[in-house]
Amino acid sequence: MSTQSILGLFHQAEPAADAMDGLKEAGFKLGTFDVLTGTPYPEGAFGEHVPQHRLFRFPAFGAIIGFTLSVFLTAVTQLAYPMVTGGKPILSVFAMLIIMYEMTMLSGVIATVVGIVFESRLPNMKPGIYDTRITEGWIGVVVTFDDDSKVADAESVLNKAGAVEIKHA
Amino acid sequence: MQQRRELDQVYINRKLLNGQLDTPKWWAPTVTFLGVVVVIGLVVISIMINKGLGVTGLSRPVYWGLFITTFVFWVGISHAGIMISAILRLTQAEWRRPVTRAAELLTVFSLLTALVFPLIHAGRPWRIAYWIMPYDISRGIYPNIRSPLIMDPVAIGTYLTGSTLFLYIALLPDLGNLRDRTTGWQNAMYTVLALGWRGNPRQWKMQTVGGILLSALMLPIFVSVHSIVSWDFAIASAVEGWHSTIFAPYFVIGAVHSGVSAVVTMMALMRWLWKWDDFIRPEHFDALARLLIVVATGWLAFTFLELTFALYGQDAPEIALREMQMFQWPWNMLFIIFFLTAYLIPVPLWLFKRVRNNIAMMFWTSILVNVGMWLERFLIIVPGLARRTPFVYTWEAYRPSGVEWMIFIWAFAWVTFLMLLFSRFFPLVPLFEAKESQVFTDDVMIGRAKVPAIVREAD
Amino acid sequence: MATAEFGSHNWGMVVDVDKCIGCNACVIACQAENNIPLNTQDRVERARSISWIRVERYWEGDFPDAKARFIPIMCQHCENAPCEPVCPVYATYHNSEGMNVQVYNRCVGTRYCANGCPYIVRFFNYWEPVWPKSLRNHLNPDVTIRSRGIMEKCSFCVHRIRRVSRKARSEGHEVADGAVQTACSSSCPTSALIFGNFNDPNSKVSQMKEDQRHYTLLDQFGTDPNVIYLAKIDADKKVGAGEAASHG
Amino acid sequence: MASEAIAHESEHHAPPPQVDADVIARELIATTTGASGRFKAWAWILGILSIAGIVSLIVKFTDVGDDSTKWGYVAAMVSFLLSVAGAAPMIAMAPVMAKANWVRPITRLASIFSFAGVATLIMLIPLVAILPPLVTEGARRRTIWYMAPDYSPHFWTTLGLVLLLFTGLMLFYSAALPDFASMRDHSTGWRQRLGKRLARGWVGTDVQWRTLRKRIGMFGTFYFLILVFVNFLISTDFGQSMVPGWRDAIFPMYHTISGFQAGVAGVVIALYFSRRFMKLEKYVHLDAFWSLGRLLFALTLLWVYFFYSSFIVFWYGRSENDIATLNHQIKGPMLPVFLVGVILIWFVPWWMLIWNRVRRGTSAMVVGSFIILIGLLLDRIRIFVPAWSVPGDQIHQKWLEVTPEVYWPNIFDILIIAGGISLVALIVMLMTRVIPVLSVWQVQEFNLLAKPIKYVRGHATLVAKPD
Repeated sequence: MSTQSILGLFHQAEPAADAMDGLKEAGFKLGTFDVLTGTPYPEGAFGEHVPQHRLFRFPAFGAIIGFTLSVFLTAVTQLAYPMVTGGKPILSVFAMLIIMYEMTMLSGVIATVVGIVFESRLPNMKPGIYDTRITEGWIGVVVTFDDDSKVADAESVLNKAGAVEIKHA
Repeated sequence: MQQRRELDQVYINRKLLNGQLDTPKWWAPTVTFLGVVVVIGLVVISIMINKGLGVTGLSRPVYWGLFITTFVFWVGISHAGIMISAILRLTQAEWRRPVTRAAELLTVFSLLTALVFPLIHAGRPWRIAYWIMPYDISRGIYPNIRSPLIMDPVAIGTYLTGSTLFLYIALLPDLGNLRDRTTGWQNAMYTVLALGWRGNPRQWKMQTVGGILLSALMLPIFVSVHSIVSWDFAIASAVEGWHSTIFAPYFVIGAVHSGVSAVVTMMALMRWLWKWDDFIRPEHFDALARLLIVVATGWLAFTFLELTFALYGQDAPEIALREMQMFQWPWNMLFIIFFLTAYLIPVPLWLFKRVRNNIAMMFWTSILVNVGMWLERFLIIVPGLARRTPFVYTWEAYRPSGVEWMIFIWAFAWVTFLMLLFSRFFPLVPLFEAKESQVFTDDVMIGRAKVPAIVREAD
Repeated sequence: MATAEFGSHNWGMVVDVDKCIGCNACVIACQAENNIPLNTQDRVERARSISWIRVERYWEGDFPDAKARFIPIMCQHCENAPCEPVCPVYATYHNSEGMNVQVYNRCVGTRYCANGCPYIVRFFNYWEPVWPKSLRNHLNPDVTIRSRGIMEKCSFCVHRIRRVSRKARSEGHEVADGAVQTACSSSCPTSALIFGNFNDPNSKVSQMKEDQRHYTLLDQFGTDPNVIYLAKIDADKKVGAGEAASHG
Repeated sequence: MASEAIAHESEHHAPPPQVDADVIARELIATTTGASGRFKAWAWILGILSIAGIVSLIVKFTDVGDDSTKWGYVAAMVSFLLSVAGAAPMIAMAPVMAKANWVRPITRLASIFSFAGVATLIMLIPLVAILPPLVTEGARRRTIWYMAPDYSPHFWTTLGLVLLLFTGLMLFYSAALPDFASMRDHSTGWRQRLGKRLARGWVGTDVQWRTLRKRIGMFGTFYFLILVFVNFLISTDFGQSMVPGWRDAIFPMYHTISGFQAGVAGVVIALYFSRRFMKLEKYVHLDAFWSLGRLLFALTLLWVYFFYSSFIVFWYGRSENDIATLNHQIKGPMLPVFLVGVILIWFVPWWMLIWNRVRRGTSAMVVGSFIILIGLLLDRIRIFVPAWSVPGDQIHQKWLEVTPEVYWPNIFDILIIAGGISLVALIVMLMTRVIPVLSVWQVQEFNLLAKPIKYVRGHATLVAKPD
């Protein structure tokens, strides 16, 4: 957990990107600094490192679970109470398929949503340093430190890039 | 036809959050009025449940009537959301942006409404637990999964859950925005709901990737729901006019037709009521109308197939049914209205650019479509049952009673009520999509021509 | 088709249309036996009358040599019943004795089964059933009174079957042919309705169903009914009721 | 395959290279000349096969004559070829409809397939002669032509196919005008003369361009409508109405959709080979493969959806003719064919294409497409062969009491099938010698409209969307 972090606010994307570059050059490790925007920008617009994610595993996982459950729900319930209806087989596969399909998709979707929330590192009730103007189009570059020694040069980098304001926390 | 304006984000926030931050004058009275209507409807429903289904116009052999028709109608409307947000997201149609959320919202609320109808239609809602609970209740028996009536709740439940979650995920950035704009208890609420959204690249990437992934997952569900609803009817081999293999895609495309029209209606209302002229522009109506022309014509093709192959068999009962459906009073009147409103009036109008860009015209035509689509469901369901069958001394014995009509009206009030209530607390137009379109669209000069262009990430 | 896998009984009925005189005795007997609420004028006008068995009149041949025919119609207890698979709660299913049974306390009232039935022999209780005071004590204690919101239909007088077979089991012998009589069959003056066990090869019904006049209603739906009809025979014309009937 | 797929994936991230217009024209036109030895060899093989096919068609005609029960495989071939060659040009419509940029370079390849409509027509000729009239022995069989004259299906189907061929050629030609012009300017020999003849004095004025776009839109729309119409006729008159009691409203749509699936698969295959052997990597970006892959995936899912929609209704309905139909096409003698067909047309492609890396890898895509085509052929055989093996005297029944035994192919049928397929392949191959397989002007347009840009620090593509 970071002991301290500062947030530089910029009006435009360009200086923010400069600040990111500056921080890279100043030898800050990837992941110790990040950019906050009010709208999505094309990937790598700030030269930020593109975050890796395992989102695609979630739906697969969920689908498998859902499928297994649905097999039990459909097959086992029919076999548990074998009642002939309309001369249909007790194990009516073609009716089961529909319910299996739905349940597979359902748990796939739920797992995906869980995955999205998890991969966005949410919920996070202590988001750390932030500024409400970011959702008004300002761009924030946040730097977190393990030791306070580098605060100064981080600030200088941000200022050099033309930060409108620097907040501490 | 380039109507896009450069808008800064402060302006976007102010305009699109006006539903939450400074609620319009008309809001409170409208919601109150709708609330009253809703309460009346609920009273009527409880009277019906208390007295029994005798108060409806149902009879033998017309065991299904207005309720099931309206159920199918609302399930149809619910196909708007995923059609707009999923399909258009996957095809990267830029103009989808301002309408996605409203469309998904319509999906959720119309599904909630649709679910009510089978329950009250069964007459004794407290027994519904026996119907859909997939585990052993003291009766020592499970639901019969061979029955389409089990597949319906499963499918609709899946669709409802899925689209609700979809809606919430897409709401996250805007919740963060609202959190920043509000104070007091509202701020607390939004803070909790926003789950601590900050808008760093990882979160945005999840928004985009997850959005596409969810769309891809919701799409098959979207198709399956109305197909399964249609199989309720299609599998009844003894009912002429129901037992047709084309029903699944026929219902689905009809649902898209009515759903997208409903979205158009809603867009017009949003533009008028909240004065969102900068975001919901004629070009959007134009695009939707083009889409509707294609969908409606496809739907017409399916209608044609359905009819052709009904007569294809050349069995006396089938032909008799069709004759009743189209040429016998009162069905013939309904049929003519249905055909005029669902296709013959709107689609030729949409062929004109002037109509497509005229909000009022689009509003009224889209309403016409839904009148027609409701009649279509009615004309499929009721004549199929009311037809004269061998060895039976009653037929054509159905006239919807006042109770049924009041519950029918209640449904519309209920959906509008829920929409307005939602609009008080959450933005109907996704702000981050509006801002994203500012970022991701640009004009390129090709020669001297200024051409709208889209920034595509090298995916 | 599926009869083989069932128990020793496969109850069924043979209806000799040639004998039916359309007297409606069966209808009245059924109403009395099975506690069917009275079909008041209002119910008939609203097309909500309930009659588990009904005698339909249909015309055969064209004018001038048209003939009025009678045919009793009740639940056909199909082997491939369209009503059964659509019920979400197994309220109707095919029991081990070849009967299509209706379980009242399972029914939630979706009325889907009634839509599927080609013979329109399923009935829904739109109102709570009421009887005039004078009839209260006439109700049959063996038969449930169906409250509102429930489907009902001909049960082949299952309570009688149960009574007889219980007795037979206690006395340790098979149910004799003809020992079980439904209300309609026992009340038919011309014994046009014969009830019995199709699994017993030398029962009356088993032999009658081999009759060359036999046919089943609306066979194009492949329902494979357990009610077999024997066609009407005319001295002058050789049109079986079957052909005329099945395209009503 | 996977390794190559990954390699391509990395390549995929690079924005499309910018090439000058004149380079494009010269290089693309150069591809038409100088056929390699392998190309010639294959052309010969395919040519011989197709001739053998046509010959055996004639032999069969003289041999079995108008015994309709023996013509199931030809019917299946007509449907199959219509699916592949007829549906492929629809991809040429995509830019008009969806303003999609990726498709621009490959529209030519797609519209070349409309020439292969000839093969369908050849197959149809004997079939039309064999097809039993609506009324035989005084009884009228179930048909969409209720009161229409006796030989309506024969007439309208033939007319429809001819119209389809014509419209397809017009679609091809109206989109090819500028390229004929550039052949006239850059090519030599007979190609130049051809270009001169066909360019019709194209110089690329504003008016000419506008009319060109109008024409493409118009013919494309017509083509689509006629294609649906022909699918409808072939599937009902040559399939459904041959079987008493088979009443399947979805079947025409099913036929059309699976046709599109086959069409896309055909385009993928043609694109793969031309890209590989004509060194067109610079112009055919993996973006195109990727989008085609998504399209193919969607159509594969649609196939199973349409199939199931009709199957479940029969399975539940189980009225006499429902049962009869199922026994006839699925549960009966055709069961193995059906199962293999389903696995090949749906299960395998679905399981392959669901993976991103497969969709982005060219060779995996082409394998999937071949599998789909085989599956579709089996599916058509599963449907049409039993339909045609219904004896003529049973055609008027209300439904099939007994499932007729199926006619299995002899050497002639196999030769006909092989011949038909290779004829299509041959025609496409030869056309690549006549005109650039990628339309020059659309490749230029593609490069004009899609520009790699640097967005702040990130790389992206700026795609212009002119109305």
